[in-house]
Amino acid sequence: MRWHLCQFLPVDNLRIKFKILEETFNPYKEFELWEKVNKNSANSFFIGRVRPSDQFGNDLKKLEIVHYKGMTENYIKRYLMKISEKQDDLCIFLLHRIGFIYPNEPIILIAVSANHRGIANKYLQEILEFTKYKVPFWKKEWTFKGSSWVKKNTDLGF
Amino acid sequence: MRWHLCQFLPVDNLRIKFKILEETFNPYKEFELWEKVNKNSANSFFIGRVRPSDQFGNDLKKLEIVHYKGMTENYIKRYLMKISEKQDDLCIFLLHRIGFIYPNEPIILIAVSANHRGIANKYLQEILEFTKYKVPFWKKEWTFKGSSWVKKNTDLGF
Amino acid sequence: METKKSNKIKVVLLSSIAEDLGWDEKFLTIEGSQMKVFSVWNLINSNLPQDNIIVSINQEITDMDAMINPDDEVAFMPIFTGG
Amino acid sequence: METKKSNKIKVVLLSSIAEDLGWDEKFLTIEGSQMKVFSVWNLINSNLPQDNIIVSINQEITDMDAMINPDDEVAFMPIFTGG
Repeated sequence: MRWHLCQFLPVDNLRIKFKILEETFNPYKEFELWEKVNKNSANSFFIGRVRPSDQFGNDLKKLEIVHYKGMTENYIKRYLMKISEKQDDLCIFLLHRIGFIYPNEPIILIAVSANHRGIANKYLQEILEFTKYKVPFWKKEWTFKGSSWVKKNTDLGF
Repeated sequence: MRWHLCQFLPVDNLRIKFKILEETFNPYKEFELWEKVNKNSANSFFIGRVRPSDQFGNDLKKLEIVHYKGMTENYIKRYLMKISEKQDDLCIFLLHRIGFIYPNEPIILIAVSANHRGIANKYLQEILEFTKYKVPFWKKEWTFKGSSWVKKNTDLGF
Repeated sequence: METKKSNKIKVVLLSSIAEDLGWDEKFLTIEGSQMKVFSVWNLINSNLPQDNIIVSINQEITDMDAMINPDDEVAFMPIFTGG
Repeated sequence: METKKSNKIKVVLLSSIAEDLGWDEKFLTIEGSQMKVFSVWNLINSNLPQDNIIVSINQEITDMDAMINPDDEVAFMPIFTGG
Protein backbone atom coordinates (compact mmCIF):
# COMPACT_ATOMS: atom_id res chain seq x y z
CA MET A 1 0.00 0.00 0.00
CA ARG A 2 1.16 3.52 -0.78
CA TRP A 3 0.93 6.25 1.83
CA HIS A 4 0.81 9.94 1.15
CA LEU A 5 1.40 13.17 2.95
CA CYS A 6 -1.24 15.72 3.68
CA GLN A 7 -1.54 17.98 0.70
CA PHE A 8 -2.83 21.47 0.21
CA LEU A 9 -3.21 22.55 -3.36
CA PRO A 10 -4.58 26.00 -4.08
CA VAL A 11 -5.21 26.14 -7.80
CA ASP A 12 -4.23 29.41 -9.43
CA ASN A 13 -6.07 31.68 -7.06
CA LEU A 14 -8.40 31.86 -4.10
CA ARG A 15 -11.39 30.66 -6.09
CA ILE A 16 -10.51 26.97 -6.22
CA LYS A 17 -8.96 25.06 -3.40
CA PHE A 18 -8.65 21.41 -2.56
CA LYS A 19 -6.89 19.25 -0.05
CA ILE A 20 -6.26 15.56 0.25
CA LEU A 21 -5.85 14.77 3.93
CA GLU A 22 -4.60 11.83 5.94
CA GLU A 23 -5.99 13.09 9.26
CA THR A 24 -9.49 13.81 10.38
CA PHE A 25 -10.75 17.39 10.33
CA ASN A 26 -13.49 19.63 11.69
CA PRO A 27 -15.66 20.46 8.68
CA TYR A 28 -17.29 23.50 10.31
CA LYS A 29 -13.93 25.10 11.05
CA GLU A 30 -12.89 24.44 7.46
CA PHE A 31 -16.10 25.99 6.10
CA GLU A 32 -15.79 29.02 8.33
CA LEU A 33 -12.15 29.68 7.44
CA TRP A 34 -12.91 29.25 3.77
CA GLU A 35 -15.99 31.44 3.70
CA LYS A 36 -14.04 34.29 5.34
CA VAL A 37 -12.36 34.91 1.99
CA ASN A 38 -15.14 33.61 -0.27
CA LYS A 39 -18.30 35.33 0.87
CA ASN A 40 -21.05 35.05 -1.71
CA SER A 41 -24.82 35.29 -1.45
CA ALA A 42 -25.42 31.59 -2.11
CA ASN A 43 -23.29 29.05 -0.25
CA SER A 44 -23.85 25.31 -0.54
CA PHE A 45 -22.04 22.72 1.54
CA PHE A 46 -21.85 18.98 1.82
CA ILE A 47 -20.32 16.72 4.43
CA GLY A 48 -20.11 12.99 3.78
CA ARG A 49 -19.45 10.81 6.82
CA VAL A 50 -18.49 7.17 7.21
CA ARG A 51 -21.55 4.93 7.68
CA PRO A 52 -21.58 2.69 10.75
CA SER A 53 -21.97 -0.50 8.68
CA ASP A 54 -20.35 -2.09 5.64
CA GLN A 55 -21.97 -3.01 2.30
CA PHE A 56 -23.19 -6.32 3.77
CA GLY A 57 -24.71 -4.76 6.88
CA ASN A 58 -21.95 -5.74 9.33
CA ASP A 59 -20.62 -3.31 11.91
CA LEU A 60 -17.83 -1.31 10.34
CA LYS A 61 -14.56 -0.94 12.19
CA LYS A 62 -13.01 1.54 9.76
CA LEU A 63 -12.97 2.57 6.15
CA GLU A 64 -9.80 2.79 4.11
CA ILE A 65 -9.46 5.11 1.15
CA VAL A 66 -6.60 4.78 -1.32
CA HIS A 67 -5.73 7.16 -4.13
CA TYR A 68 -3.21 7.22 -6.97
CA LYS A 69 -0.84 9.94 -5.91
CA GLY A 70 -0.37 12.52 -8.64
CA MET A 71 -3.10 11.27 -10.94
CA THR A 72 -5.88 11.80 -8.41
CA GLU A 73 -4.75 15.35 -7.70
CA ASN A 74 -4.42 16.18 -11.39
CA TYR A 75 -7.85 14.85 -12.25
CA ILE A 76 -9.46 16.92 -9.51
CA LYS A 77 -7.50 20.03 -10.37
CA ARG A 78 -8.31 19.87 -14.09
CA TYR A 79 -11.98 19.23 -13.43
CA LEU A 80 -12.36 22.09 -10.96
CA MET A 81 -10.58 24.47 -13.30
CA LYS A 82 -12.88 23.45 -16.16
CA ILE A 83 -15.95 24.18 -14.04
CA SER A 84 -14.68 27.52 -12.90
CA GLU A 85 -14.07 28.57 -16.51
CA LYS A 86 -17.71 27.83 -17.35
CA GLN A 87 -19.07 29.86 -14.46
CA ASP A 88 -17.12 32.89 -13.40
CA ASP A 89 -18.66 33.68 -10.01
CA LEU A 90 -17.93 30.26 -8.49
CA CYS A 91 -15.69 29.60 -5.51
CA ILE A 92 -15.00 25.94 -4.80
CA PHE A 93 -13.47 24.13 -1.86
CA LEU A 94 -13.03 20.36 -1.87
CA LEU A 95 -11.47 18.34 0.91
CA HIS A 96 -11.09 14.58 0.69
CA ARG A 97 -9.77 12.08 3.20
CA ILE A 98 -7.51 9.16 2.42
CA GLY A 99 -6.19 6.50 4.81
CA PHE A 100 -8.19 5.02 7.68
CA ILE A 101 -11.43 6.75 8.56
CA TYR A 102 -13.66 5.69 11.43
CA PRO A 103 -17.47 5.57 11.58
CA ASN A 104 -19.01 9.05 11.66
CA GLU A 105 -15.78 10.78 10.73
CA PRO A 106 -16.00 13.05 7.67
CA ILE A 107 -14.66 11.65 4.37
CA ILE A 108 -15.51 14.53 2.12
CA LEU A 109 -16.36 18.19 2.40
CA ILE A 110 -17.50 20.31 -0.51
CA ALA A 111 -18.25 24.02 -0.43
CA VAL A 112 -19.45 25.99 -3.44
CA SER A 113 -20.37 29.64 -3.37
CA ALA A 114 -21.95 31.68 -6.16
CA ASN A 115 -24.19 34.67 -6.72
CA HIS A 116 -27.25 32.47 -7.13
CA ARG A 117 -28.55 29.50 -5.21
CA GLY A 118 -29.29 27.40 -8.32
CA ILE A 119 -25.68 27.67 -9.47
CA ALA A 120 -24.21 26.86 -6.06
CA ASN A 121 -26.42 23.79 -5.64
CA LYS A 122 -25.91 22.56 -9.19
CA TYR A 123 -22.12 22.59 -9.03
CA LEU A 124 -22.02 21.17 -5.53
CA GLN A 125 -23.92 18.13 -6.79
CA GLU A 126 -21.79 17.84 -9.91
CA ILE A 127 -18.59 17.90 -7.89
CA LEU A 128 -19.97 15.33 -5.48
CA GLU A 129 -20.89 12.91 -8.29
CA PHE A 130 -17.53 13.56 -9.90
CA THR A 131 -15.66 12.48 -6.76
CA LYS A 132 -17.79 9.32 -6.57
CA TYR A 133 -17.36 8.12 -10.16
CA LYS A 134 -14.55 9.91 -11.95
CA VAL A 135 -11.69 10.27 -9.53
CA PRO A 136 -9.14 7.56 -8.71
CA PHE A 137 -10.28 6.74 -5.18
CA TRP A 138 -10.87 3.23 -3.88
CA LYS A 139 -12.61 2.10 -0.74
CA LYS A 140 -11.93 -0.85 1.50
CA GLU A 141 -14.16 -1.74 4.38
CA TRP A 142 -12.70 -3.19 7.56
CA THR A 143 -14.99 -5.06 9.93
CA PHE A 144 -14.01 -6.94 13.08
CA LYS A 145 -13.76 -10.10 10.98
CA GLY A 146 -11.70 -8.92 8.00
CA SER A 147 -11.63 -6.49 5.12
CA SER A 148 -12.96 -6.23 1.58
CA TRP A 149 -12.68 -3.81 -1.30
CA VAL A 150 -15.88 -2.05 -2.25
CA LYS A 151 -16.89 -3.15 -5.76
CA LYS A 152 -19.29 -0.39 -6.70
CA ASN A 153 -20.34 3.12 -5.73
CA THR A 154 -23.06 3.96 -3.24
CA ASP A 155 -26.12 5.17 -5.09
CA LEU A 156 -27.96 8.44 -4.67
CA GLY A 157 -30.62 6.86 -2.48
CA PHE A 158 -33.64 7.14 -4.76
CA MET B 1 -45.08 47.17 11.05
CA ARG B 2 -45.32 44.19 13.33
CA TRP B 3 -42.34 43.03 15.34
CA HIS B 4 -41.81 39.57 16.64
CA LEU B 5 -39.77 37.82 19.25
CA CYS B 6 -37.10 35.29 18.56
CA GLN B 7 -38.78 31.94 18.26
CA PHE B 8 -37.57 28.42 18.63
CA LEU B 9 -39.98 25.77 17.47
CA PRO B 10 -38.94 22.16 17.67
CA VAL B 11 -41.58 20.17 15.82
CA ASP B 12 -42.51 16.91 17.49
CA ASN B 13 -39.03 15.55 17.94
CA LEU B 14 -35.36 16.09 17.22
CA ARG B 15 -35.76 15.38 13.51
CA ILE B 16 -37.33 18.70 12.50
CA LYS B 17 -36.36 22.03 13.92
CA PHE B 18 -36.82 25.58 12.81
CA LYS B 19 -36.28 29.03 14.20
CA ILE B 20 -37.36 32.48 13.11
CA LEU B 21 -34.80 34.93 14.44
CA GLU B 22 -34.61 38.68 14.85
CA GLU B 23 -30.86 38.76 15.51
CA THR B 24 -27.92 37.70 13.39
CA PHE B 25 -26.36 34.28 13.97
CA ASN B 26 -23.25 32.27 13.27
CA PRO B 27 -24.33 29.61 10.77
CA TYR B 28 -21.36 27.34 11.43
CA LYS B 29 -22.03 27.23 15.16
CA GLU B 30 -25.68 26.43 14.40
CA PHE B 31 -24.70 23.63 12.01
CA GLU B 32 -22.24 22.16 14.45
CA LEU B 33 -24.66 22.18 17.39
CA TRP B 34 -27.36 20.68 15.23
CA GLU B 35 -25.24 17.94 13.71
CA LYS B 36 -24.13 16.80 17.17
CA VAL B 37 -27.56 15.21 17.61
CA ASN B 38 -28.30 14.54 13.93
CA LYS B 39 -25.28 12.73 12.57
CA ASN B 40 -26.04 11.04 9.28
CA SER B 41 -23.81 9.92 6.42
CA ALA B 42 -25.06 12.61 4.00
CA ASN B 43 -25.31 16.18 5.24
CA SER B 44 -26.27 19.08 2.98
CA PHE B 45 -26.22 22.70 4.03
CA PHE B 46 -27.10 26.05 2.58
CA ILE B 47 -26.38 29.58 3.76
CA GLY B 48 -28.03 32.52 2.00
CA ARG B 49 -26.48 35.93 2.64
CA VAL B 50 -27.66 39.45 1.91
CA ARG B 51 -26.32 40.76 -1.42
CA PRO B 52 -24.43 44.05 -1.36
CA SER B 53 -26.77 45.71 -3.87
CA ASP B 54 -30.52 46.09 -4.37
CA GLN B 55 -32.64 44.91 -7.33
CA PHE B 56 -31.72 48.07 -9.30
CA GLY B 57 -27.98 47.76 -8.68
CA ASN B 58 -27.68 50.44 -6.00
CA ASP B 59 -25.61 49.92 -2.86
CA LEU B 60 -27.77 48.24 -0.26
CA LYS B 61 -27.87 49.67 3.25
CA LYS B 62 -29.96 46.89 4.74
CA LEU B 63 -32.63 44.37 3.92
CA GLU B 64 -35.86 44.11 5.86
CA ILE B 65 -37.82 40.88 6.09
CA VAL B 66 -41.38 40.82 7.40
CA HIS B 67 -43.49 37.77 8.14
CA TYR B 68 -47.09 37.10 9.20
CA LYS B 69 -46.70 35.91 12.74
CA GLY B 70 -48.46 32.62 13.30
CA MET B 71 -49.26 31.90 9.68
CA THR B 72 -45.62 31.83 8.58
CA GLU B 73 -44.67 29.45 11.38
CA ASN B 74 -47.62 27.15 10.67
CA TYR B 75 -46.91 26.98 6.97
CA ILE B 76 -43.29 26.02 7.60
CA LYS B 77 -44.16 23.52 10.29
CA ARG B 78 -46.79 21.75 8.19
CA TYR B 79 -44.53 21.60 5.17
CA LEU B 80 -41.56 20.19 7.06
CA MET B 81 -43.74 17.58 8.74
CA LYS B 82 -45.15 16.52 5.37
CA ILE B 83 -41.64 16.04 3.97
CA SER B 84 -40.46 14.06 6.95
CA GLU B 85 -43.42 11.68 6.58
CA LYS B 86 -42.43 10.96 2.98
CA GLN B 87 -38.83 10.20 3.86
CA ASP B 88 -38.15 8.63 7.20
CA ASP B 89 -34.41 9.08 7.55
CA LEU B 90 -34.44 12.88 7.15
CA CYS B 91 -33.36 15.38 9.77
CA ILE B 92 -34.13 18.99 8.92
CA PHE B 93 -33.02 22.29 10.40
CA LEU B 94 -34.28 25.61 9.03
CA LEU B 95 -33.37 29.00 10.40
CA HIS B 96 -34.77 32.18 8.89
CA ARG B 97 -34.09 35.81 9.77
CA ILE B 98 -36.70 38.55 10.00
CA GLY B 99 -36.17 42.27 10.73
CA PHE B 100 -33.20 44.27 9.48
CA ILE B 101 -30.33 42.33 7.96
CA TYR B 102 -27.12 43.92 6.72
CA PRO B 103 -25.06 43.08 3.62
CA ASN B 104 -23.27 39.74 3.97
CA GLU B 105 -25.23 38.72 7.04
CA PRO B 106 -26.98 35.35 6.80
CA ILE B 107 -30.73 35.39 6.03
CA ILE B 108 -31.34 31.68 5.83
CA LEU B 109 -29.68 28.49 6.90
CA ILE B 110 -30.88 25.05 5.88
CA ALA B 111 -29.43 21.73 6.98
CA VAL B 112 -30.71 18.38 5.82
CA SER B 113 -29.19 15.06 6.74
CA ALA B 114 -30.10 11.64 5.38
CA ASN B 115 -28.59 8.23 4.70
CA HIS B 116 -27.95 9.08 1.06
CA ARG B 117 -26.51 12.13 -0.65
CA GLY B 118 -29.24 12.30 -3.32
CA ILE B 119 -31.95 12.52 -0.69
CA ALA B 120 -30.16 15.15 1.40
CA ASN B 121 -29.50 17.36 -1.65
CA LYS B 122 -32.98 16.92 -3.09
CA TYR B 123 -34.81 17.99 0.06
CA LEU B 124 -32.40 20.82 0.77
CA GLN B 125 -33.27 22.31 -2.62
CA GLU B 126 -36.98 21.71 -2.15
CA ILE B 127 -36.98 23.45 1.22
CA LEU B 128 -35.00 26.36 -0.20
CA GLU B 129 -37.47 26.90 -3.08
CA PHE B 130 -40.34 26.53 -0.64
CA THR B 131 -39.05 29.37 1.54
CA LYS B 132 -38.65 31.56 -1.55
CA TYR B 133 -42.12 31.06 -3.05
CA LYS B 134 -44.55 29.47 -0.61
CA VAL B 135 -43.96 31.05 2.77
CA PRO B 136 -45.35 34.42 3.89
CA PHE B 137 -42.11 36.42 3.88
CA TRP B 138 -41.71 39.82 2.30
CA LYS B 139 -38.56 41.72 1.51
CA LYS B 140 -37.89 45.43 1.53
CA GLU B 141 -34.62 46.91 0.36
CA TRP B 142 -33.19 49.98 2.05
CA THR B 143 -30.58 52.01 0.21
CA PHE B 144 -29.05 55.30 1.27
CA LYS B 145 -31.77 57.11 -0.70
CA GLY B 146 -34.91 55.32 0.44
CA SER B 147 -36.63 51.96 0.54
CA SER B 148 -38.73 49.78 -1.73
CA TRP B 149 -40.57 46.48 -1.44
CA VAL B 150 -39.22 43.70 -3.61
CA LYS B 151 -41.86 42.78 -6.19
CA LYS B 152 -40.65 39.35 -7.22
CA ASN B 153 -38.38 36.54 -6.14
CA THR B 154 -34.73 36.20 -7.03
CA ASP B 155 -34.28 33.50 -9.64
CA LEU B 156 -32.12 30.41 -9.51
CA GLY B 157 -29.41 32.07 -11.58
CA PHE B 158 -29.61 29.98 -14.75
CA MET C 1 -77.95 31.75 28.70
CA GLU C 2 -76.16 32.55 25.44
CA THR C 3 -72.96 34.54 25.37
CA LYS C 4 -73.57 37.55 23.20
CA LYS C 5 -72.00 36.91 19.80
CA SER C 6 -69.39 39.39 18.64
CA ASN C 7 -70.04 41.06 15.32
CA LYS C 8 -66.47 42.13 14.83
CA ILE C 9 -63.78 40.83 12.50
CA LYS C 10 -60.08 41.54 12.59
CA VAL C 11 -58.47 42.82 9.40
CA VAL C 12 -54.72 42.44 8.95
CA LEU C 13 -52.63 44.04 6.20
CA LEU C 14 -49.11 42.98 5.40
CA SER C 15 -46.00 44.32 3.69
CA SER C 16 -46.60 46.94 0.98
CA ILE C 17 -50.39 46.83 1.46
CA ALA C 18 -50.04 47.94 5.08
CA GLU C 19 -47.66 50.65 3.96
CA ASP C 20 -49.89 51.83 1.10
CA LEU C 21 -53.00 52.06 3.28
CA GLY C 22 -51.15 53.35 6.33
CA TRP C 23 -52.28 50.77 8.90
CA ASP C 24 -51.74 47.07 9.63
CA GLU C 25 -54.52 45.95 11.95
CA LYS C 26 -58.14 47.05 12.45
CA PHE C 27 -61.36 45.67 13.89
CA LEU C 28 -64.45 46.08 11.71
CA THR C 29 -68.08 45.58 12.64
CA ILE C 30 -69.86 43.44 10.09
CA GLU C 31 -73.52 43.67 9.12
CA GLY C 32 -75.41 40.37 9.54
CA SER C 33 -73.67 37.11 10.41
CA GLN C 34 -71.38 36.68 7.38
CA MET C 35 -69.62 38.74 4.79
CA LYS C 36 -67.58 38.04 1.66
CA VAL C 37 -63.82 38.70 1.77
CA PHE C 38 -64.32 40.76 -1.36
CA SER C 39 -66.72 43.10 0.46
CA VAL C 40 -64.15 43.66 3.21
CA TRP C 41 -61.57 44.45 0.57
CA ASN C 42 -63.91 47.02 -0.98
CA LEU C 43 -64.66 48.49 2.43
CA ILE C 44 -61.03 49.12 3.38
CA ASN C 45 -59.40 49.56 0.03
CA SER C 46 -58.52 53.02 -1.10
CA ASN C 47 -57.62 52.27 -4.71
CA LEU C 48 -55.16 49.38 -4.83
CA PRO C 49 -55.46 46.93 -7.75
CA GLN C 50 -56.92 43.62 -6.65
CA ASP C 51 -54.64 41.42 -8.77
CA ASN C 52 -51.94 39.38 -7.10
CA ILE C 53 -53.37 39.91 -3.67
CA ILE C 54 -53.22 36.87 -1.41
CA VAL C 55 -56.10 36.52 1.04
CA SER C 56 -56.30 34.46 4.22
CA ILE C 57 -58.99 33.75 6.77
CA ASN C 58 -57.69 32.68 10.16
CA GLN C 59 -54.24 32.36 8.60
CA GLU C 60 -55.30 29.86 5.94
CA ILE C 61 -55.05 31.03 2.34
CA THR C 62 -58.41 31.38 0.61
CA ASP C 63 -59.95 33.64 -2.07
CA MET C 64 -62.02 36.81 -2.44
CA ASP C 65 -65.30 34.83 -2.58
CA ALA C 66 -64.84 33.11 0.77
CA MET C 67 -67.19 34.03 3.65
CA ILE C 68 -66.01 35.65 6.84
CA ASN C 69 -67.74 34.96 10.14
CA PRO C 70 -67.67 37.07 13.28
CA ASP C 71 -64.37 36.81 15.22
CA ASP C 72 -62.49 35.72 12.11
CA GLU C 73 -59.14 37.23 11.17
CA VAL C 74 -58.92 38.19 7.50
CA ALA C 75 -55.61 39.25 5.98
CA PHE C 76 -54.56 40.86 2.69
CA MET C 77 -50.99 40.45 1.49
CA PRO C 78 -48.93 40.80 -1.68
CA ILE C 79 -47.25 37.75 -3.23
CA PHE C 80 -44.49 36.30 -1.11
CA THR C 81 -41.04 37.54 -2.01
CA GLY C 82 -39.01 35.01 -0.15
CA GLY C 83 -36.07 34.94 2.10
CA MET D 1 27.08 12.50 -27.31
CA GLU D 2 23.75 10.75 -26.69
CA THR D 3 22.54 9.87 -23.18
CA LYS D 4 21.91 6.18 -23.11
CA LYS D 5 18.20 5.54 -23.40
CA SER D 6 16.54 3.56 -20.62
CA ASN D 7 14.65 0.45 -21.63
CA LYS D 8 12.66 0.30 -18.42
CA ILE D 9 9.03 1.05 -17.66
CA LYS D 10 7.42 1.49 -14.29
CA VAL D 11 4.33 -0.61 -13.58
CA VAL D 12 1.95 0.50 -10.86
CA LEU D 13 -0.93 -1.55 -9.44
CA LEU D 14 -3.68 -0.05 -7.33
CA SER D 15 -6.29 -1.12 -4.84
CA SER D 16 -7.51 -4.73 -5.13
CA ILE D 17 -5.20 -5.44 -8.06
CA ALA D 18 -2.14 -4.63 -5.96
CA GLU D 19 -3.54 -6.81 -3.21
CA ASP D 20 -4.37 -9.71 -5.53
CA LEU D 21 -0.94 -9.75 -7.17
CA GLY D 22 0.93 -8.97 -3.97
CA TRP D 23 2.91 -5.92 -5.14
CA ASP D 24 2.20 -2.30 -6.07
CA GLU D 25 5.23 -1.05 -8.01
CA LYS D 26 7.77 -2.74 -10.27
CA PHE D 27 10.23 -1.77 -13.00
CA LEU D 28 10.17 -3.94 -16.12
CA THR D 29 12.64 -4.08 -18.97
CA ILE D 30 10.94 -3.89 -22.33
CA GLU D 31 12.10 -5.50 -25.55
CA GLY D 32 12.51 -3.04 -28.42
CA SER D 33 11.42 0.58 -28.14
CA GLN D 34 7.66 0.18 -27.61
CA MET D 35 5.18 -2.24 -26.14
CA LYS D 36 1.41 -2.51 -25.95
CA VAL D 37 -0.27 -2.01 -22.57
CA PHE D 38 -1.97 -5.31 -23.19
CA SER D 39 1.37 -7.10 -23.41
CA VAL D 40 2.44 -5.66 -20.09
CA TRP D 41 -0.81 -6.85 -18.58
CA ASN D 42 -0.18 -10.36 -19.88
CA LEU D 43 3.36 -10.26 -18.60
CA ILE D 44 2.45 -9.38 -15.02
CA ASN D 45 -0.98 -10.85 -14.69
CA SER D 46 -1.45 -14.08 -12.81
CA ASN D 47 -5.05 -14.81 -13.75
CA LEU D 48 -7.18 -11.73 -13.08
CA PRO D 49 -10.06 -11.05 -15.47
CA GLN D 50 -9.32 -8.15 -17.78
CA ASP D 51 -12.83 -6.62 -17.67
CA ASN D 52 -13.39 -3.38 -15.81
CA ILE D 53 -9.71 -2.67 -15.50
CA ILE D 54 -8.76 0.96 -15.93
CA VAL D 55 -5.40 1.60 -17.53
CA SER D 56 -3.26 4.72 -17.46
CA ILE D 57 0.00 5.77 -19.07
CA ASN D 58 1.82 8.54 -17.24
CA GLN D 59 -1.30 9.04 -15.15
CA GLU D 60 -3.62 9.67 -18.09
CA ILE D 61 -6.36 7.11 -18.68
CA THR D 62 -5.95 5.13 -21.88
CA ASP D 63 -6.74 1.60 -23.12
CA MET D 64 -5.11 -1.81 -23.48
CA ASP D 65 -4.10 -1.10 -27.11
CA ALA D 66 -2.06 2.01 -26.29
CA MET D 67 1.72 1.91 -26.73
CA ILE D 68 4.18 2.28 -23.89
CA ASN D 69 7.57 3.89 -24.40
CA PRO D 70 10.67 3.56 -22.24
CA ASP D 71 10.47 5.55 -18.97
CA ASP D 72 6.67 5.55 -19.06
CA GLU D 73 4.61 4.75 -16.00
CA VAL D 74 1.77 2.34 -16.73
CA ALA D 75 -0.88 1.63 -14.11
CA PHE D 76 -3.66 -0.92 -13.74
CA MET D 77 -6.57 -0.17 -11.46
CA PRO D 78 -10.12 -1.37 -10.76
CA ILE D 79 -13.08 0.98 -11.32
CA PHE D 80 -13.16 3.94 -8.97
CA THR D 81 -15.33 3.42 -5.94
CA GLY D 82 -15.56 6.93 -4.77
CA GLY D 83 -15.29 8.82 -1.57
